[in-house]
Amino acid sequence: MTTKPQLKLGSHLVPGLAAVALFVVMAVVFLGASFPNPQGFAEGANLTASIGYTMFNLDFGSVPGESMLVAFEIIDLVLVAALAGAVLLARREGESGQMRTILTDGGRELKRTLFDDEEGDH
Amino acid sequence: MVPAQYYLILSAAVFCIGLFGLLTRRNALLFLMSVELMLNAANINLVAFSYYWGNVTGQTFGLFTMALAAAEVAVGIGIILVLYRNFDDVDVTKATTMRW
Amino acid sequence: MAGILEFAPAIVLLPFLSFLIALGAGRYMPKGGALAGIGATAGSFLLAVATFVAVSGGQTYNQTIYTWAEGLDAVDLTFGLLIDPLSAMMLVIVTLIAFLVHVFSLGYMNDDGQTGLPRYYAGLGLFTASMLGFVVADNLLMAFMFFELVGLCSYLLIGFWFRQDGPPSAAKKAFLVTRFGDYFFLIGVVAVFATFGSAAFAGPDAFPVLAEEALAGEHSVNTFLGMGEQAWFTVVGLLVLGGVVGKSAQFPLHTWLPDAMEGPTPVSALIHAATMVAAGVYLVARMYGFYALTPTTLAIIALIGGFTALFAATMGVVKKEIKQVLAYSTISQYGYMMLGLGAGGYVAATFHLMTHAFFKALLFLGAGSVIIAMHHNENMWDMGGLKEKMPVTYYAFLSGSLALAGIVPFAGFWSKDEVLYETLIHGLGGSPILLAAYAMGLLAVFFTGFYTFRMVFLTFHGEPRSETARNPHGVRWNVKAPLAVLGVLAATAGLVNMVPVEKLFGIKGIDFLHQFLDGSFDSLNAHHYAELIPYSSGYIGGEAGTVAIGAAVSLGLALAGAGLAYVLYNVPEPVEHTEKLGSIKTVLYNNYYQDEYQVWIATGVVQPISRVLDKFDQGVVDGVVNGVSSVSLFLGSRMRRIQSGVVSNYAALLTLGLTALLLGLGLIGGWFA
Amino acid sequence: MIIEALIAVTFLAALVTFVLPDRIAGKAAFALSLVPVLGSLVMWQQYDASGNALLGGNIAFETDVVWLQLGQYDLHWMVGVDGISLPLVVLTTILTTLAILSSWTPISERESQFYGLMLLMEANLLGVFTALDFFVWFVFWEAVLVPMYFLIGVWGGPRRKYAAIKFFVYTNIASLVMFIGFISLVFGLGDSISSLRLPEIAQALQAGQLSGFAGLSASALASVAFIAMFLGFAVKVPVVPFHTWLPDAHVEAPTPASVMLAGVLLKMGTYALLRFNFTMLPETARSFALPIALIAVASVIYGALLALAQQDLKRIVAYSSVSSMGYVILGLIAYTTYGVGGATFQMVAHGLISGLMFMAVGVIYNTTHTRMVTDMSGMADKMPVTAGIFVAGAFGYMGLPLMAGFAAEFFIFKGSFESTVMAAMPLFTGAAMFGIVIVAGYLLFAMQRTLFGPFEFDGDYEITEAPFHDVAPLAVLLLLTIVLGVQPDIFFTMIQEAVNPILELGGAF
Repeated sequence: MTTKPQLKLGSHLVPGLAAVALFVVMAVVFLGASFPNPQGFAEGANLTASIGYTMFNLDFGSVPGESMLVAFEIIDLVLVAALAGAVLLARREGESGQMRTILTDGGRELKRTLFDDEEGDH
Repeated sequence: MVPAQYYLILSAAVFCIGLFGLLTRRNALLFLMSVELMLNAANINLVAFSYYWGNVTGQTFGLFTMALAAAEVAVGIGIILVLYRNFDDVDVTKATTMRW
Repeated sequence: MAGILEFAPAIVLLPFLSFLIALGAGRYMPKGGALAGIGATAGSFLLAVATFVAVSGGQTYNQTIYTWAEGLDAVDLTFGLLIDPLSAMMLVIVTLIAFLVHVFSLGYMNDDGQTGLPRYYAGLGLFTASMLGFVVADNLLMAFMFFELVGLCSYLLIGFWFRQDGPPSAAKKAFLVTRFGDYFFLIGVVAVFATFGSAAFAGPDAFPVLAEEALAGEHSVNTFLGMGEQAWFTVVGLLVLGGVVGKSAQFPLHTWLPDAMEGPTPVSALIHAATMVAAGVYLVARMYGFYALTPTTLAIIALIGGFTALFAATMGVVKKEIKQVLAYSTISQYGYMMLGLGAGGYVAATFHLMTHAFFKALLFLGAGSVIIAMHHNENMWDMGGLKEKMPVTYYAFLSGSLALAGIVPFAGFWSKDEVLYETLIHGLGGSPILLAAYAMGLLAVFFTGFYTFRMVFLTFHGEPRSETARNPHGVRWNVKAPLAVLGVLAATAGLVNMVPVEKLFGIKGIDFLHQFLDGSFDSLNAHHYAELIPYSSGYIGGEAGTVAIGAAVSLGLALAGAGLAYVLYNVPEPVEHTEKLGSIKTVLYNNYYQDEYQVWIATGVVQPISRVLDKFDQGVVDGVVNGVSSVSLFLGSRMRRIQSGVVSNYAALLTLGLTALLLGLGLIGGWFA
Repeated sequence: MIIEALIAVTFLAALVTFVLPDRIAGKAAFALSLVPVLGSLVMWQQYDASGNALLGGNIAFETDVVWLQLGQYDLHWMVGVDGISLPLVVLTTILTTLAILSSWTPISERESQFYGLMLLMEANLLGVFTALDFFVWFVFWEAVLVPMYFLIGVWGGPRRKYAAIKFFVYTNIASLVMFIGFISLVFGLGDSISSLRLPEIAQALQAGQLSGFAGLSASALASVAFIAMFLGFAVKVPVVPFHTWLPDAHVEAPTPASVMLAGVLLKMGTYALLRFNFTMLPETARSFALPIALIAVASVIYGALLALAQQDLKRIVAYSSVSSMGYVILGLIAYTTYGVGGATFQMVAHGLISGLMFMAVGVIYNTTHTRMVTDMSGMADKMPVTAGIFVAGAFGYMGLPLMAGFAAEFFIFKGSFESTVMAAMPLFTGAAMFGIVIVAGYLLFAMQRTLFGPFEFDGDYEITEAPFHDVAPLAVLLLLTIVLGVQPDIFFTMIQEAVNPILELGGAF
């Protein structure tokens, strides 16, 4: 019979208390702090356009904002680097990355890589 | 006009929930999820104060953090894959070789 | 002859030259370097005689020849020569005996086929040079330095046969015991420098003269430890006496001399009979002006002397080996000299020093020739009947024994009698200590007579008791010649200073030694000392009466001792008579257990202390150092546990850290108020 | 200029030796080390200084160049030599050359690095003895430890790691304590000094410029600084409670390293004591006369008694170094010409004699491969020349007259006996002098057990007489000891010129 998901309580949750403690402290601080009213945006200001313009250091937008062109380029590099990193990490040793052709060798290659690898992998 | 504190409390709450997940979970994948949560909490703050200062920088920055989160998850999963390959398990408490 | 004193340094340097030659080229020279030694000592002897003649002509010589350390605005430490009757006489004695011993060594060492001769003759050369350096020293520091060098040479020569176990440990013991004495002597030297600013024996700033003036109140000298001048001079005198007692083997520090017989016999003859052991007595004579000022020190010297004389004589009675008997006799005879010095008899003591040097060297060389004959077996109970086979040795040995026992015409009688005479008259002059010392000295005369003739009868008379005694190994001229020379000297040396004859028969002017010793610097001559000494002399039946009684009593006792020995031991088959002594025998055999308690102090007390200290040092002091390091290691190992390797722990620590930081900032920043 | 040249040449020699192939490293290092010896002899021949370098005397070969600014102080490269440091410089160069010569036999692996480190250490030592600016001096002071650590740690005996670490950490902590002491003194002087040059600081202190610092009054600060510096240098000297690193370091160090350690490194401590504690703070030194004298006597007697209980020849000589250094402290606190002058002379004399003894023990170790007194006896039978020099060296150590040991000890005893620092000085001197009896005791005891008696040796090595190049350094050292013993004025006159100004400070006369 299927069992419904239960909440797994127990001592492993103790470190979590640290998070709760952090929350309590932050909450107390924030509640204690007094903020003046937010300036808010002009009525009907076109936010998305302004964001777009700040991306390319153009200041046509109705809402002011700092120019983010450099950040934009850097984030591009970061994404490319992350992609390359992920592929690198995920690749197994020994594969030179050439295309895996349809297995016409009766599965010997796959067996070797799967099972022989098992011993090699540990 | 919602005062800024509530946003702060919301983001703190989201942040601590992510942190709670990080501290109690043993599965590396769930670590990634918790980190995502914490990043989004930061985003909430960004957007809130963007509105607070009437300046669009906060929001653009929010976008950047999302891009960054994506990059981070990509690399995270790669690491977890290697973790799995080396320890046959993604249980974080098993991989204790990186110490004195 | 006037300029001869300029050559005085040569006397010291010639033997040093022979030391270098023997050490360097000894192997290549015939007789292993002996010729260099003989030549050097002969040259020194001739120079010494020339100096003696010049000095008896009234010349004296006190020159600084070398600045050892020149203090910029402090006192200079220098070496210098002081040639006056006392040192001239000692020069002649030392060089003569050194020369004879060198010749004797040809017979004893070379003919016996000994190996390592260059080292032997180098040792002898260095010893003679150091001894002569000590004799001519003009200040206390130079005296101390050569005093120690002489100690080194005795160490090297006692331990000559280092391949066996005996000699090295005997050498070590000799050096250590004398070193213990020298420790006090060194403090004395430093104290003299500190008190008087100079340590010269003679000349304008001689410290005895300064001491004399200080006591007379003419100027003040800085004393130490809050003592008055008289008390401080006594302390300094006693300190220097420590070195004297060590080197001249007087009562507490005498145990090394009998063991020093492990060395070759010529060495014993030269070093442990005539010269080195005399260094202590000579030193007291050299600075007698200082000692004469302090009556307590003189009394102590007399007591030590008297007691040692008796104490050593009793031990000499039961010994089996011929050299042991002579060793204890040496200790006893030096006791007499100390007695003479202590009793104010400066000339008497010097006279006995001279005569003793001759006849004791003779006896040792005689014993050496007997040992050659007996193939190095020294036990008297295996000898006997050597008279017919070794006439020259016998008659020389007899002359020496007669001198030692103090029988009339021989040298020993005159000098020993004068020592006892001086002690008697000064004792009667109102100092009971000297009388006690006199009594001990007198009693010792009896024992001396007894053991001397016991030795002679056992060795030469009666039937030969062992195979080797029946046909002893012959000895050549190089053994007989020195014996003959010394034999004559032992017989005639007494004529130099026949005081009893002069006093009894009124023949004035025959006490040559008194006149000779008066010809020195005004602060160093005999009658100046006579004025200084704190004793007055009392007589029984006038001066002539006391002389007669004293001479008669001492001669009688000596003859009685000799007679007893004659009765007991001059029989064909002498047998040990020691059982009669009963329990005293074991005490005497073990030399009153002096050796045992001194060895016990060294091994039983000092070594365990050092072992305990070592354990303490390793355990506690090192323990503290290692403890400190182990604390840091312990803390390190505890801190390491935080790095458990589990990522969540690190995350938890991170969060707690952040919360704590926030709390802290909040409290300080007043966020919560 | 010659001092910079000397140090530079030695550094270069060290670097060159590092890169040389092992085969020729030994011979080349020996040849190269002759250059500093020549340099120091030239310095000695052209030496024209008078008075104490720190107290305004004119300094020989002085160079004083502003190097860099550090806050209110500008650091000078100031080097120079006076009567106290020149003998030590000459001693350093001669001992290093002989140590290198004596290491041809024992050192058989990684020779080039070994000789490189030895020359590097020599360069640093020369720096220590010639530097007159605290910054430069402290750099050299610390730099000396590094080569010695490697010499002990790499070529040492079985427990070398423990000994090396102990030596390094112990001495380093001491340097830290000393540094604190000195810097508090510098701060105490406030802005009356503009640089860390020792002469400037010494003269400022004499002029009473010392004001309080960190809540301490001037005299309290002086006392605290004195104690801190004394403790710092006491570890190096070593003085009794802080001496436990010395026997371990000596036993585990290879022979040439322990020759340098005993011959020169110990003198750094006493040299620094004289330069810093006893020249800059004479009144404070006088106020501590009693404890220092007590420490000195304790060092002498305690060190000597410990040596009596040792079985290992090297430990015996190591502990007797502790005892001899106790004499130096006694001499320094005496504040008389012969006392302080004798102490400085003892530094040189002890350097020669302890170097000789260690080399002799090393030569015996080379053939027998054991230093335990119980393992061998009758060595004199098989190694007469080495045994002869060993005996001569031992007697030099015991203070046999006409050898340098006696000259130094007699000056110290004479100086401290008549010292006016304390009424009880004669008692302390008398107690310390008992050391000469114990020294004689354990050295003769050791010699009797190893050299004399019938020849027995249970090791399986064939005992032969040491080769010429092992015996030559021994003979040279013995000759030097005798020459210095017969004519101590070779160094003693110049030492007195440098020492007398110190005595006038404390109102000694």
